[in-house]
Amino acid sequence: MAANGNLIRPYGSTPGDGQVQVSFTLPIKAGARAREAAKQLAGKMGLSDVQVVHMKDLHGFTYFILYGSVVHAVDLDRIPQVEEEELALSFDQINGLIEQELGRQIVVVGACTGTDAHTVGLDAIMNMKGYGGEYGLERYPMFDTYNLGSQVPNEVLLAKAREVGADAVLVSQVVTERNAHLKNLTELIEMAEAEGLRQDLIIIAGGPRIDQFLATELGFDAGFGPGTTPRQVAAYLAQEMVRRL
Amino acid sequence: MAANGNLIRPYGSTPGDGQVQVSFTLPIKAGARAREAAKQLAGKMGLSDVQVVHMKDLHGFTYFILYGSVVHAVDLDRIPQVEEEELALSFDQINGLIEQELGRQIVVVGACTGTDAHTVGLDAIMNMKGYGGEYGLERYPMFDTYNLGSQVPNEVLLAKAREVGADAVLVSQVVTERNAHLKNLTELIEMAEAEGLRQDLIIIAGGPRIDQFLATELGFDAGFGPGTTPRQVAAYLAQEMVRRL
Amino acid sequence: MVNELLVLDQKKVDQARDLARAIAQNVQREIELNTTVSIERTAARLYGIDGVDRFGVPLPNVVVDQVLEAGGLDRGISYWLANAVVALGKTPQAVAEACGEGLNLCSLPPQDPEKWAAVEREYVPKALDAIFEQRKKREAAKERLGVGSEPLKYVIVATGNIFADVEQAKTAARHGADVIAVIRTTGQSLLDYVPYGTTTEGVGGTYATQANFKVMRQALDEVSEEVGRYIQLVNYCSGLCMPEIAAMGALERLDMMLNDAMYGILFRDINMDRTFADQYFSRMINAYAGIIINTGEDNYLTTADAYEEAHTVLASNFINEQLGLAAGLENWQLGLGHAFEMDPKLKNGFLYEVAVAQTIRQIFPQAPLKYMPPTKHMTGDIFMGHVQNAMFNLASVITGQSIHLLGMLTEAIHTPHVADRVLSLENARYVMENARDLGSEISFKRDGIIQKRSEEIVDRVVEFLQEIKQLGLQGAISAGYFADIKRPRLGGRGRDGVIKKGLDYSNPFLTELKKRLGLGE
Amino acid sequence: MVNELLVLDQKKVDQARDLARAIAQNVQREIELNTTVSIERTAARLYGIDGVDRFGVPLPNVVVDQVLEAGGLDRGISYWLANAVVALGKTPQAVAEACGEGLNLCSLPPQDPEKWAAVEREYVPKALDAIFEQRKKREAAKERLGVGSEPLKYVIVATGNIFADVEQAKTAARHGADVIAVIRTTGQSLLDYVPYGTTTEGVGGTYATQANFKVMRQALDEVSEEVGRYIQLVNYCSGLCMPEIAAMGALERLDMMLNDAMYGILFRDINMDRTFADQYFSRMINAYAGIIINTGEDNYLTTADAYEEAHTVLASNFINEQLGLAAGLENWQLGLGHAFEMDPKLKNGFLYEVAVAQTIRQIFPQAPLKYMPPTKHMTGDIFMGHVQNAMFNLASVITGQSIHLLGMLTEAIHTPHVADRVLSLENARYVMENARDLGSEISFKRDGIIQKRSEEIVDRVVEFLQEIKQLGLQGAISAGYFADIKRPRLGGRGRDGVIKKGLDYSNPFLTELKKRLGLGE
Ligand code: B12
Ligand code: B12
Ligand SMILES: Cc1ncc(COP(=O)(O)O)c(C=O)c1O
Ligand SMILES: Cc1ncc(COP(=O)(O)O)c(C=O)c1O
Repeated sequence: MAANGNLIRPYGSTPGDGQVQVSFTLPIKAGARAREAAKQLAGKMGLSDVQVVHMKDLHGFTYFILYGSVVHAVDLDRIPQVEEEELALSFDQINGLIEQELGRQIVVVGACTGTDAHTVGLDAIMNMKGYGGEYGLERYPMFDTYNLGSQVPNEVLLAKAREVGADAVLVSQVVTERNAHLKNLTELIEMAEAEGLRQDLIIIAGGPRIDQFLATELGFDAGFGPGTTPRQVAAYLAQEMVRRL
Repeated sequence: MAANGNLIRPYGSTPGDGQVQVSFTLPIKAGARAREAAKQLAGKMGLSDVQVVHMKDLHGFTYFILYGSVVHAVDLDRIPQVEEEELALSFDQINGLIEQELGRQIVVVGACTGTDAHTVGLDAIMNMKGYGGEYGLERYPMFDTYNLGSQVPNEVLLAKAREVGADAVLVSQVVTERNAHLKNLTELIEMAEAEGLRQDLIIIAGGPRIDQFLATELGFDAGFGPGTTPRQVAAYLAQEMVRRL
Repeated sequence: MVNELLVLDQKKVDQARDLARAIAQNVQREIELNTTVSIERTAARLYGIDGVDRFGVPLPNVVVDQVLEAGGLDRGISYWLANAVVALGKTPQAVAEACGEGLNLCSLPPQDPEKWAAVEREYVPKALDAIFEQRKKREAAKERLGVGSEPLKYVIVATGNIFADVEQAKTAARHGADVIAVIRTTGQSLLDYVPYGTTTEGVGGTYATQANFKVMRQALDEVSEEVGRYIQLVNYCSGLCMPEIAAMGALERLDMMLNDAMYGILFRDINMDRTFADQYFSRMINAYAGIIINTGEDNYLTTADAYEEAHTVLASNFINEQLGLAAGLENWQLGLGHAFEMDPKLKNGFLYEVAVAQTIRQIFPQAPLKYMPPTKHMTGDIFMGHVQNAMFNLASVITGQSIHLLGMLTEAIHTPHVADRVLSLENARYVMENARDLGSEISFKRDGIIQKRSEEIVDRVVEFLQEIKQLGLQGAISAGYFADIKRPRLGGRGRDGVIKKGLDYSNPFLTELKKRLGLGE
Repeated sequence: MVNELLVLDQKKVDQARDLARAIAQNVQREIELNTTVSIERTAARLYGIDGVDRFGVPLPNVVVDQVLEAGGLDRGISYWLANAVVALGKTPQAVAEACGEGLNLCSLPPQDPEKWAAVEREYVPKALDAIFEQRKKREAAKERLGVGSEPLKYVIVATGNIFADVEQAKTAARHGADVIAVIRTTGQSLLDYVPYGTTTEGVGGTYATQANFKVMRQALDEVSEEVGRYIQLVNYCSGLCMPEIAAMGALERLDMMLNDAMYGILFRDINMDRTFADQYFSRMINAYAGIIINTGEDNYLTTADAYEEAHTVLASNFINEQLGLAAGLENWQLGLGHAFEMDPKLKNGFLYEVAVAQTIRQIFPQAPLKYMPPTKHMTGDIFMGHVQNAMFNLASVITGQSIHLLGMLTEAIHTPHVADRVLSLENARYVMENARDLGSEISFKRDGIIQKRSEEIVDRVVEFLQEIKQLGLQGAISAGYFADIKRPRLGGRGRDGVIKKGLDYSNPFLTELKKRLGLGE
């Protein structure tokens, strides 16, 4: 796909053509200069052969859509290998694994922290009903679950974890405006460390803008993004618990 | 809008927030590493706070949609001033101006050059019927027009211009795949220069991917993009002819 | 006006409406027993009390809290204020400011009843007249400029900064928006006070304050002139301060208010007695101010499945209608809500959706129905999202909805960027103009999927309302009848702000509103 | 199968069809008088002649051109080839190769008529049997795997490089495409020869060559197995080499062909006698190969207005139908074309569009109608474009179209990128599944906009066909009846490739095809 072994570039029509689509609004009224400003910005982003395909005046602002060929490439060798996905274990296999290897339930406490009131995602993972046709953790005989619901302060979550002797803490963060999620997540890890709880807990985060890289960077054990199924989380927790034996 | 006088940055929700939307396809299968690759590419484009909001597996390729805040800004002072638009003259004013100042018709020859067969745009400018509710040049008493139609070689166009003693040459280029338009346009100017015709002619180009900056860079007198009306072209030609008196 | 695309069994519709009326009457009886801190703060505001004390506490809270603490609130704040006005010879505002400095209303000696009654007779009509002035002003502006054609294009602004909101709102209006809603910052609904002044910090929305209302209304008045269309302004008359916001909105000439009889109970875990009392008084104010309310049934479908739970939306519409009418709202003010939340993967989902939207349309022919866009099934695929919104736009124009909240292609990503809104407006304009008269062109087969689905929902709603009537609305809510959420009668936030009215309780604003609205005692 | 949403005046429809039949018969009479260089090259190809000479000239051109030059083509190439086969004792391919080296067919002595007739009797059935083999193979594969449900999702690939096209086509199939069209490079239609071998350089499309056909068919056969759906392949049986491409496509098992009786005349300025003759023979081949043709009426609307000129599309459909039937095509092979090109700014444009699409659907109930997407009104606003395509998808599913060429959001920008196609496929899947049975749910009001518009078009088409019949089709085309373009009878490209048949003319392939197709002399 790319001349140089592990360098990859975007692909539209022919390998390595670098085609990307970009849109943005600039605070300038539409016209020839505005179009040129958009092209220059695109140039700074590394686009060549820039085509401004749409320019719409928004009264003092201008909205642009453009296409171009980006000069940058990404070196796949510089992207750390991650376990792309846990071994796909079934409901029964997961319960079996826990029973055999741990011989007891895994205790998990979950919450939407800070001011976040979006419980649907966490409920999808934790509650009976589950998600995408798969049962939630609550339904697994080998999980003991506590779902604290919405707008839970980090300290309350950690206190509950301590109270019930949790093995794992599950945090959901959906609101990302003004980086609310980063603040809440960072605070949690700092608190857990300060309270000396960090190493005894598997702490994982989930939400539409969370991923493995972001989560580990913030000090979490794992991160789960959009479309996560409860079984993926259950499989991860079971295997991570076994790894930690 | 921007801290520094003439620097502007994209705007989504709050001034200067730098928000841009980007989409592209990478030749790698979807997953955590692919997402990270997309983020890194966005990083190289100058995006910070990158959110990969959509990742779709295309079997070996992955399509991404992402948002981020671009660090680049554009300095408006570095964008040459262009006459944003000719004085908006009416049909009658244009004819009047030509009659008064030149005292004769302006002779124009137009063509879709090279292998381009997209005549609709040129017809919109040149033919009676016109475009967007405005008459085409043919309808102006003070224009004498020759529309050579589609797939006209550059030499044929120039020969005709010489034959009829044209004041202006109008070229349309719609197909841009493999930069076909750039080749055709460059060739035309080179030929006109070689034949010593260049300075006696107003040579203008039009088409969906043409603009003033590109056209002048290629050695044209002006360039007209999407949505151009015949009256804009007529006004330009009339005024440019007067300027050249 | 309304196209009769479906054949409805009018007997069943009447039956459902009768059931809802009975349900509402039962609730209404209990409403009359209580007042709340927010109702009393509203009275204080209507006396003209505004501003904050030196700790930043809003003066309406200052006066009401001290009376509550002193155990005097069961008489109503009006008495205490009027009494103080007489005792101190000051305006209510000056009295409140004094309270901010330490004055305690309950420690003032009781004055001649004639005198404080006279104070009430002075201030109450003045406040209500001011509200009515705004109503007349709105009506004149609407008359003069028009309001756009239905479905009205309604967009939200939510930058967190009122001044940035203004820019976004103006741009939207210039590109075809008819209605602008300023979304509230995360969690404001749970504050038991209304913040003061203009604000620039909010997450996911902007504080609802009277100053912000004024800033935005003025900006929209300007842009209304510019675009030649009266641009309507919306905010949230919801949460713990529901009636106060009604008063603020009435005074600042808001045009619509999110205002639901049950939303706070279900989705914000606010105590039900509190909510029922608050919604009643707030709706009287909205009614008198000529404001159109928007009910919140769309919220049921953000957690529940739109196909399975369609009948709960309709049932709630019936209940909101009856509680609204009981508070003096007229049919043209009842922006009953529903939403296009059908799973896009469902085969024939569009047909099922049209069935519900059209059923609601025909059942409430005079109501300015508010139709909410896809949200739950929107993903980061903005291209697909834009198409989902197109189908929503189409459903809306076919079924003749009134207030159409535009879906944003970036729904799953961020509160709208300036261009998102314009893209959505263009989407709506294209689809709605392109299929403008489709609804009057077609009819549905008598034995078809759409007609059958409609019949099924009407049947289910009758059953459902029967059960609710049996349990009482409070009982049904406790039992999880709506949105799968159980809210016990005695639970929920703001319960200590509910006060049983004393025998000497009076709220002259409420009394006067009843009179002016023609509501019997 | 077809929903009768409209009430058509069957008498008028019959009248239009009768007029078209008469028009076609007049053309047909003239067709029989001529042969063309491309028809003769096709005969050469069916003899198995392929490859190029050392100057790169395709051998079918080599043999035909030399006979043309020698003035012998009015006898038909078959005679000359068969004669040479007998004279030299070589295969036709070896004969052609020898021609490439300098041999002149016309200089060979005439052989015993019995002998060269025997050569024809050997090669002609062999070629046609090979075509029929492919047809059976296709039918078996369709039977075994199915072909997807209508409207079939048809996408184009156009990278210019056949190997890149293969990647793009496979990805499309894996994401729901049922039909893949490989677009031809700019200007190939005006080449009077078919390029040879696999190719990787093309602008806006990929050369149509037999080798490219084979590469793509094989790739699609593989992916058909993978996705469990027989993926159909399309190319252009159009331009100066129309019948040759028919032969190539038949042999390489293409499944559909763009193939129109008038497109080349109008849009490529090809001489009309040339085109009429070529289309006849090419269609016989397509007919026998079981290939579905796609006619090109959509092209009228890229220059003319879709509202004003709707009746010309329908008129052309009628004419294409009759000329198609005359060439042995069956109704299920007539993929008559039309397009969603209504100006998006037109109020109720969707209603007018549905009126036309449904009218055509009901008039040609057995034809696998090909519905083309918005192109002309697509702009660089890819978001709006995606919505225009959504409305097109909806119109298609409501009116039960058969072959649905997916619109691309980037139509105004570039030939589709790999992701564009997937976005479009997802758009179509969502809209079509979501409104799957809408067409069988609704009916149109008798006095409504849609019904009236349909009646207007049928009326106009009858008038229009009457005028055309008067003028003769050739006269009407000369007079600018279609697409506002005037093409004089004696003008246009490729006219010197039209040869009046001599008295001793024979084309045994055509004769045998007539027999096998059951077409009377
Ligand atoms: C439903 C909804 C609501 C409902 C929430 C109901 C409820 N009980 O949850 C209501 C109506 C109450 C609501 C309110 C608000 N919302 Co809201 N809401 C949404 C909506 C439409 C869908 C969210 C959802 O349910 N997704 C479905 C679930 C299943 O997906 P998910 O959360 O991604 O979860 C999956 C994964 O991420 C993962 N996951 C998630 N959590 C976890 C945790 C763990 C441990 C693991 C392992 C995995 C995991 O697994 C899940 C299953 O795959 C989104 C828009 C959208 N389409 O995404 C806006 C959205 C999230 N809301 C938004 C906003 C701004 C608000 C408000 C602040 C608006 C306001 N000013 O009033 C309020 C306030 C709420 C608050 N205090 O937080 C914004 C957030 C913007 C941003 N980027 O910050 C969005 C994006 C809408 C928008 N464009 O403005 N909202
Ligand atoms: C109509 C059309 C056709 C028609 C053309 C009919 C005709 N007589 O013109 C037909 C069907 C024949 C056709 C064929 C092809 N087309 Co075409 N076609 C289009 C389409 C749908 C619309 C173009 C159009 O008419 N626009 C309307 C006019 C009014 O706009 P305009 O050209 O921009 O003109 C305005 C301005 O630009 C300006 N202007 C233009 N010229 C000039 C000149 C002067 C002097 C001035 C002052 C101003 C000016 O003023 C005009 C009025 O405002 C576009 C897609 C699209 N929606 O844009 C594809 C498109 C242009 N075609 C395309 C292609 C690839 C082809 C083919 C090569 C496909 C094929 N392989 O067969 C062929 C070959 C044609 C050839 N040899 O050039 C591609 C080009 C891709 C690219 N970027 O290179 C496009 C973008 C479609 C696509 N996405 O694949 N096409
Ligand atoms: C009636 C009503 N009130 C309030 C809200 C949300 O606002 P808040 O979070 O401020 O209660 C909604 C949301 O849709 C609503 O429908
Ligand atoms: C019947 C037919 N042939 C051919 C073409 C275009 O191809 P070309 O430019 O190769 O003639 C079209 C285009 O839509 C068509 O409809």
